[in-house]
Amino acid sequence: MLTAILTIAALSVSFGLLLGYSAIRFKVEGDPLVEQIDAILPQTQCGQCGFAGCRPYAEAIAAGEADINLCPPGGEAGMLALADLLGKEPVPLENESNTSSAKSIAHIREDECIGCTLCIQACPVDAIVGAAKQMHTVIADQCTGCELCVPPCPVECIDMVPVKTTLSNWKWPYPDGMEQEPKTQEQGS
Amino acid sequence: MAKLNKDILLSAAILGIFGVLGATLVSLTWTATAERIALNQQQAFLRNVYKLIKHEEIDNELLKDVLTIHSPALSKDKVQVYRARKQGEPVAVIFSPVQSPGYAAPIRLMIAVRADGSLAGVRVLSHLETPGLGDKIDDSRTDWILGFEGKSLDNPPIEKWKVKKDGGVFDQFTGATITPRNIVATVRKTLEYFGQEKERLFKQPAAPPAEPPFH
Amino acid sequence: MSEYALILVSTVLVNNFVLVKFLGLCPFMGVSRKLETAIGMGLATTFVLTLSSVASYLVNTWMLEPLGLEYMRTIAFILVIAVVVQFTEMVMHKTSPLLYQVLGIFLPLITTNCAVLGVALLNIQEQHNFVESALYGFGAAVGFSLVLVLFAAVRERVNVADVPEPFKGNAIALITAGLMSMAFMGFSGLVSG
Amino acid sequence: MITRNPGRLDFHGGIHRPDRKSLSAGKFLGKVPLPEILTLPLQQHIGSAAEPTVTAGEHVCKGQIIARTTEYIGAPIHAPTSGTVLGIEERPVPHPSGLNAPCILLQTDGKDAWGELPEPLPHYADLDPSLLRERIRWAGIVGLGGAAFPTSVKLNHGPDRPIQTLVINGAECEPYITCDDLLMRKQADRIMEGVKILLHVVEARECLIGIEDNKPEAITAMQQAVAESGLEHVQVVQVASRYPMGGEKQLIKVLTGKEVPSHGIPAEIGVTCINVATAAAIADAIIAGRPLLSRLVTVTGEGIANPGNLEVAFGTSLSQVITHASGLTSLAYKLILGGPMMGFTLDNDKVPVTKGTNCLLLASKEEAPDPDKALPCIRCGKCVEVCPAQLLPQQLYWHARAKDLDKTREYNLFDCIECGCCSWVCPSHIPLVQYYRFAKTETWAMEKEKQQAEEARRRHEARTERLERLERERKARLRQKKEALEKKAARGAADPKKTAIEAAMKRVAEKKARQARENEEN
Amino acid sequence: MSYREIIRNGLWGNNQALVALLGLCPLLAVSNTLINGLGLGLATTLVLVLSNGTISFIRHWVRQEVRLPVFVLVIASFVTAVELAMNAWFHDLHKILGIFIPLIVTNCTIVGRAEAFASRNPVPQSMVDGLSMGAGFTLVLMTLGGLREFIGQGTILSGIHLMFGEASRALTFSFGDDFHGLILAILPPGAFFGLGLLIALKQVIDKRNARRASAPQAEPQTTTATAEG
Amino acid sequence: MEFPVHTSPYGQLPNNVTRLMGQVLLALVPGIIALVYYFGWGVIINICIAVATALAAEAGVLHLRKRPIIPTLMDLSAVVTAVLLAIALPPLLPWWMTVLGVLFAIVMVKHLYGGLGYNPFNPAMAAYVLLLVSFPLSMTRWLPPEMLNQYPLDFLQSLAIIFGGQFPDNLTWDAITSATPLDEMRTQLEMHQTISELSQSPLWGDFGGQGWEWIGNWFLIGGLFLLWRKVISWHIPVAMIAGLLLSAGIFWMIDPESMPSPAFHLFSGGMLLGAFFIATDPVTASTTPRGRIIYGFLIGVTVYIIRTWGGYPDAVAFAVLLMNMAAPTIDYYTKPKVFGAREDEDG
Ligand SMILES: Cc1cc2nc3c(=O)[nH]c(=O)nc-3n(C[C@H](O)[C@H](O)[C@H](O)COP(=O)(O)O)c2cc1C
Ligand SMILES: Cc1cc2nc3c(=O)[nH]c(=O)nc-3n(C[C@H](O)[C@H](O)[C@H](O)COP(=O)(O)O)c2cc1C
Ligand SMILES: Cc1cc2nc3c(=O)[nH]c(=O)nc-3n(C[C@H](O)[C@H](O)[C@H](O)COP(=O)(O)O)c2cc1C
Ligand SMILES: Cc1cc2nc3c(=O)[nH]c(=O)nc-3n(C[C@H](O)[C@H](O)[C@H](O)CO)c2cc1C
Ligand code: SF4
Ligand code: SF4
Ligand code: SF4
Ligand code: SF4
Ligand code: FES
Repeated sequence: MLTAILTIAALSVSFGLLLGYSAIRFKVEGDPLVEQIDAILPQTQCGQCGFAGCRPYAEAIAAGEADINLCPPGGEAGMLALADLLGKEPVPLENESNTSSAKSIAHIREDECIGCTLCIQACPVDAIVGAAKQMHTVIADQCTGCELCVPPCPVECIDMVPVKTTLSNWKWPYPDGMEQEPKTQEQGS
Repeated sequence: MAKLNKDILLSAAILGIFGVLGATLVSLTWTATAERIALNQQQAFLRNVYKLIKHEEIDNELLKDVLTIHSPALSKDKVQVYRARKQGEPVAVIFSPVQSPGYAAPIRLMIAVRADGSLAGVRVLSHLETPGLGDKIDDSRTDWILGFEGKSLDNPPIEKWKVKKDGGVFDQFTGATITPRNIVATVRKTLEYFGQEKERLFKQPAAPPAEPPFH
Repeated sequence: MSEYALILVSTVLVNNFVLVKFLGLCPFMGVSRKLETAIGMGLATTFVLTLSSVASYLVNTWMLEPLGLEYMRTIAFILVIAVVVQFTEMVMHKTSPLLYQVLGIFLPLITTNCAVLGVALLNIQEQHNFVESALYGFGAAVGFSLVLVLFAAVRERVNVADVPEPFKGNAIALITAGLMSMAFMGFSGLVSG
Repeated sequence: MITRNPGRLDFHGGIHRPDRKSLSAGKFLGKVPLPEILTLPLQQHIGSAAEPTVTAGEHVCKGQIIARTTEYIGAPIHAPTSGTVLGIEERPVPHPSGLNAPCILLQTDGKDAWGELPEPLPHYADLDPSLLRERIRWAGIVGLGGAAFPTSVKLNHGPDRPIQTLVINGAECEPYITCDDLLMRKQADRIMEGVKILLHVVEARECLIGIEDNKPEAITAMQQAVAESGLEHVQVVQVASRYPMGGEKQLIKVLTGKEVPSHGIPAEIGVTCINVATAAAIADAIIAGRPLLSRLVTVTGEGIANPGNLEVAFGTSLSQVITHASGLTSLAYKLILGGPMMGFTLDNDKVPVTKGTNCLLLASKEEAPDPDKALPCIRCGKCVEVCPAQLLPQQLYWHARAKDLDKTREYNLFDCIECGCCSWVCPSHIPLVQYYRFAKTETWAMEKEKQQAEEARRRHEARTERLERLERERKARLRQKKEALEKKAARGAADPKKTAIEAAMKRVAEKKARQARENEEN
Repeated sequence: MSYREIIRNGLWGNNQALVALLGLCPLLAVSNTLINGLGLGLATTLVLVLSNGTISFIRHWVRQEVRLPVFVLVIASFVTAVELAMNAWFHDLHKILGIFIPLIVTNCTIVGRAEAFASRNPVPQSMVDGLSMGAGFTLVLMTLGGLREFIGQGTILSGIHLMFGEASRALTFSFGDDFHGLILAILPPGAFFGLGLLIALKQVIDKRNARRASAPQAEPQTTTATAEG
Repeated sequence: MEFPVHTSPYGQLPNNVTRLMGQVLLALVPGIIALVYYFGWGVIINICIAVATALAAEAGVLHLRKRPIIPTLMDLSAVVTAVLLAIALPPLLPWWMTVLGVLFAIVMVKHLYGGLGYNPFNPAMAAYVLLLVSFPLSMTRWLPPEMLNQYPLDFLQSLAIIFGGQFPDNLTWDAITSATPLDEMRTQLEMHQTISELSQSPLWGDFGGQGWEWIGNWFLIGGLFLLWRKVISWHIPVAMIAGLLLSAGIFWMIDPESMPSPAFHLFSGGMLLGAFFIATDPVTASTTPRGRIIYGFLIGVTVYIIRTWGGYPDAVAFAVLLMNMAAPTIDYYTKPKVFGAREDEDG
């Protein structure tokens, strides 16, 4: 009986040594995963995911603290890309109602703008130009459509206008009325 | 560096401690159970044997009176030969396990032959034959295997030791001739072996293996 | 020589660990959603399985048997396996972070992947020598990887098929596995001779 | 010299589709009279839209530039006749989307008075190719074979990619279309003139003119023109009639045996491919100094009373073209712009003819039945057999259907030339090409979104950094001030802003919740 | 996490066999009869409770790098002890389950629960978790076993006497000897098909429950969304 | 004027699924006639049972899934599945086994994956294996071919056996059934008979078994018809036959006394039916040209391996299922080189 205990003890001690050593030898710093996740997020910085912007959300996902379905601007495509990267089951989006497919951008009715600069402070990507007491303009190309500038405006002169379809941004529609469109897999629960 | 070493030693210590605890638990249980387990296994084996040869017919310590033979004519692997005696007189030998080729995988048999060369009986220890076809050799499914009881090399005559389809006396199963054919052949070979080696089988001094392979 | 070939054929096809022996099913179901991941998992398992098959053979022959400690087999083997896996995990984490991320939760599961302990115990049961043990472990792992990769490719296709709602996901995957296992029954009886 | 298509050079796949060229072959119905108003879309070709150089009310002369672009890939637009600019408005344009786009509306004055034209360059052989390219660019010439890619750009292959072979595309493989055929029959000399200019511009050693063997008259005419020109290194090659023989890559493969690299252009293998009509237009621009103002258009199908080919000034509406071809028959069911393999349907005939318009197919219900309901792909592999790009159309479809854009790219989606062969043979009648078009535009959009996201990230990071810096500076200042001033003053300034933003965030959240509830209720 | 929730999770919500797809090997290998399933399920549950408890107890002392080896050591010790004990005192039961008992060591459920629950929660919760996960697992094993046994060989509760003694033999139901079952059911493919069908069944039930529950639950859901925003 | 819009190409498309499946059925006719000639009415009865069940099952599933029923039934794929399964079954199989097999094929193997086009496994062969594994006895009870049959059964007698298990006076299963040539071959070889001894048996014809070899020929004709109509491409049948002949040829040359000749293998069992009708099932086969060659070849080799050393006398069904399983992987690794592929890229 003693031999048994001693043998197993010897075995486990030597394995312990090995593992202890390799824990130090193969220590891993940093996490390249956050970068990859961040690259998938739409960078709208709208905070709808409940985090202070896209990067914090990416960090939370990497740490396994947040689910992958919280970003409405990223939509289903974004969620699927995350599921793909992380090898997880796709999950239906949390706030489906916000994922209107048509993208909008902010437009300031310039004659009504009083130049209070509140919208400039709200815009996470500096897409609004103008100085205090002067009318402000949204740079259409840089606006991500996050709507954060709309509520602060004291005179409510900011509208979200849908982006117009032109010959250059028109997309061929998904063929419809054909056979069944595949739906993304739902989780087993 | 000192810190590193400490970490390593700590890991080793933790694993070591649990190793000791686990090993202690198992060793204690082993000590407490080893004997009973051995006994259980022996009894299980003996129960099988007593189905073929009545308990009262034997008075020697069967499990000790055993030989290990290795005869390619009989079986690919080693076979244990248990010798049953009453008051020193040979009663029967039990070959176990004898391998017979099956349809899917080898079939392992226990074959008991009385001293007079007649069969005390045959049992299938394990097999992987097709359910519904070849598995009728199992005594829990049909009584086919009981048909060997009392048969010997003269009864039926040796050229009739075949399945009916091949001109013998033993039944086959519809659609599955291979399995019974092979078993009949194996039992016949065992009888032949016994016939040739009978003297030696009973005389040779016992040599029980260190760890009897019960089945 | 042909004996060794037989061991390989037997473990890879006839007695395929996953589909016939029911060993290693959890990673088989879990890591087969994407072909690339499946290949990674196959490689990892092949490595671990071969290594632990050999290691447990050594522990058994040089340590447990001389000391008469056969009843400690399970403990000793599982310890060896756990350490091999943990070691692989750490090395992989360092050298291939993405693979690690993907296989992350399954690496610990390789430890408890029945296939690994199964190989170790079956080696004893079948009384394999050193080379046979190594081959047996390797063959089992190749068989595992083979069906894993094939299964992953089939699953990728099934994933976008028009599967009825209740069967989406794991249910249809299991049925697919069932059909694969049915196909593998064709190999039965191949080796017993 | 007529050379038969040497058997060993062939392209993979393709289909034999019974052609209906006889409806319009060799029939020239003359010029469509100038209508009262011409509608000239600002975007008529691949590349960026042109900027108008005229304003409403301005009078313009025939051949005057009315819109131009500074972008490299682009071409100017000329007034096809003299008249007055009515304005620049959104009008329906010939595009599969059916969208409206900005067009210059030109009220014709019936005088058809030429404006000032650059001097003709009949001695082009002594001129530098770059000068000629400039003239071709000025003339607004784009590929008339279908893609409408600015020809001057194509001819500017760059010094590191010398051109050995000029391929002239007279294959015209689409069933029904016969405008190139007619041009070759009637104006082989003009085409040859263009070929000579092109040979000079690209400095090629040889020229191969590929014509499908279902156009014997065109072959004879071209062969005669070649013989008359006395050019030794120009050859007319008769190629088999198999769709899409006229595809640039396929024709080059058949004529030269070389494959245009995947994702590449012909110049990379020392070849340039120009359509016969483009060559003729080049001749006009150089020899006569005239810009591209009109083109030959095939009007055909069972739905038109008098099928044939017409010369049409750009901007003329399709309805006028139809009228000139004696109007519709009772069989007319679908209006297809382009051929039946690659064209697209329009829901009305109010759109103008543009540089890329080669055919107007008024198909009867039998010629263009409504599509059946598609069945699932049965993986029969017929599409693989016919795909001239040697793709796996069924896999592309499988992934496009699942909207897995990465996978479609892995299966070389962007090598698909949208020829439609796969859809044609598919027993399940799956609109395969539409799936590929969908996946392509979707990929482009995603690419653009990615760029925008990248830009947004950059800007957000810059902003965060700036705010942090400001905050640090403010704190530093605060600390300094604190020593001198009372605390109250400093705090007051900071808080309202913060509350404003917080309030904003809260309002957004509330709005969302409200929306969500509303959606729920609906 | 409340006990109620733990129990619900174990039996249904996060059922190891149907949802987490863990412990599949014994599940599929042993579910050829109901009794086999019951026997193995009970043994697994016992080990699961013991190991969850122990691991939860020691969770603060175990370092990351030796975590896994320690866990499996603990589990293997319990399994071996249980196996030896059963072999000694419940020999008949051990005989039918024989080879499956060492397999418990590598049942993914056990390490899975150790990692996912016991190493993060206090002892009582962990033991309850072990119990309910084990029970959930056992239920699936029995259902699958019963189903396969019935379809494959036309019996129910065959072999019950090995577990509950000769007296219970009467409980075995059989179609009779010449019943030809769908043998496939007791072969490996049958195990896969059976589990696949059970999972689909669970999804149907879940969906129905969700539909029934969705009406009254709509309100609270939107309020949580607001709170998060 | 308003015109309807949709995308190119425009015109009457030359192919459709119904026609494709119809041609497969047509191509099966010669083989079926031969089967009926040699094995009697049971074949026809099986086909009827199977087709009826298949249509009913498909309609049932579609109804449950709330999908249009008639258009899907019209594609005839279920009929092809049913017929192929039926002609692979022994002629006097009890009716409920046929029904069970067809239900399995249509419901489990086809519609659980979404129906036509989505199933990774060949429904008919999966069902065949299900039945073979579950009812080995019934599934190995073949009738002797016509010329050897002492008790030819008429239509009603066949019907009575299939539906009621009732035999005409004083006949039993053992009297009217016999092993198939492949089965016989296996059994005899196992008893160390030589091929030349074996070929004395009345079961033997010129290359394969009596009758069987002719049925193979008729299926071959149907297969050539399919090739001619371009319903199937040559790759799979040719590669599959090549795989079988090559492996059989090698071993036959080594040991002609215990290894049957390649011709025997080719004309026995389901080989020719399999090569032209089963391995070519477009849905479950490999789709790339190179992939099809590999796929077919491996089926051929697998058939030989299982027939020679495995546990089953005929192996077409298993080999097809095994390769169905491998087809997606084969496809993945055999993407063709695209037009103009550059040297440094792989297709
Ligand atoms: C799936 C399958 C399983 C079989 N299993 C067995 C078996 O377990 N034992 C056996 O003797 N024959 C088995 N056979 C039958 C043999 O192939 C062979 O037909 C038979 O043994 C010859 O017997 P017969 O002469 O009575 O037809 C099986 C056949 C098949 C198709
Ligand atoms: C985006 C784009 C860029 C191109 N760039 C060049 C170029 O730089 N040089 C050139 O000779 N042709 C260029 N081409 C022209 C193509 O090679 C080709 O001739 C043209 O697209 C028409 O071909 P198709 O009608 O066969 O599609 C370009 C085409 C496209 C669509
Ligand atoms: C499928 C397909 C078919 C084509 N058929 C023709 C054709 O028949 N004749 C032709 O001139 N161009 C055809 N084209 C366009 C040519 O690829 C190529 O763009 C053109 O010949 C280049 O000349 P261009 O720039 O002068 O138009 C086809 C393109 C595709 C993709
Ligand atoms: C050439 C050809 C061969 C076919 N072979 C089979 C077959 O072997 N088994 C089968 O179930 N269906 C077969 N089908 C029918 C159909 O493809 C099959 O039912 C699908 O697998 C169902 O999705 C075949 C169809 C064609 C066109
Ligand atoms: S919801 Fe999406 S876009 Fe908005 S901040 Fe979060 S990750 Fe960025
Ligand atoms: S302008 Fe308004 S909507 Fe656009 S990015 Fe800035 S805050 Fe968002
Ligand atoms: S449309 Fe694209 S995929 Fe289809 S045949 Fe043409 S090139 Fe190939
Ligand atoms: S032709 Fe149609 S059905 Fe056939 S493989 Fe291609 S896409 Fe699928
Ligand atoms: S791998 Fe999970 S129980 Fe076997």
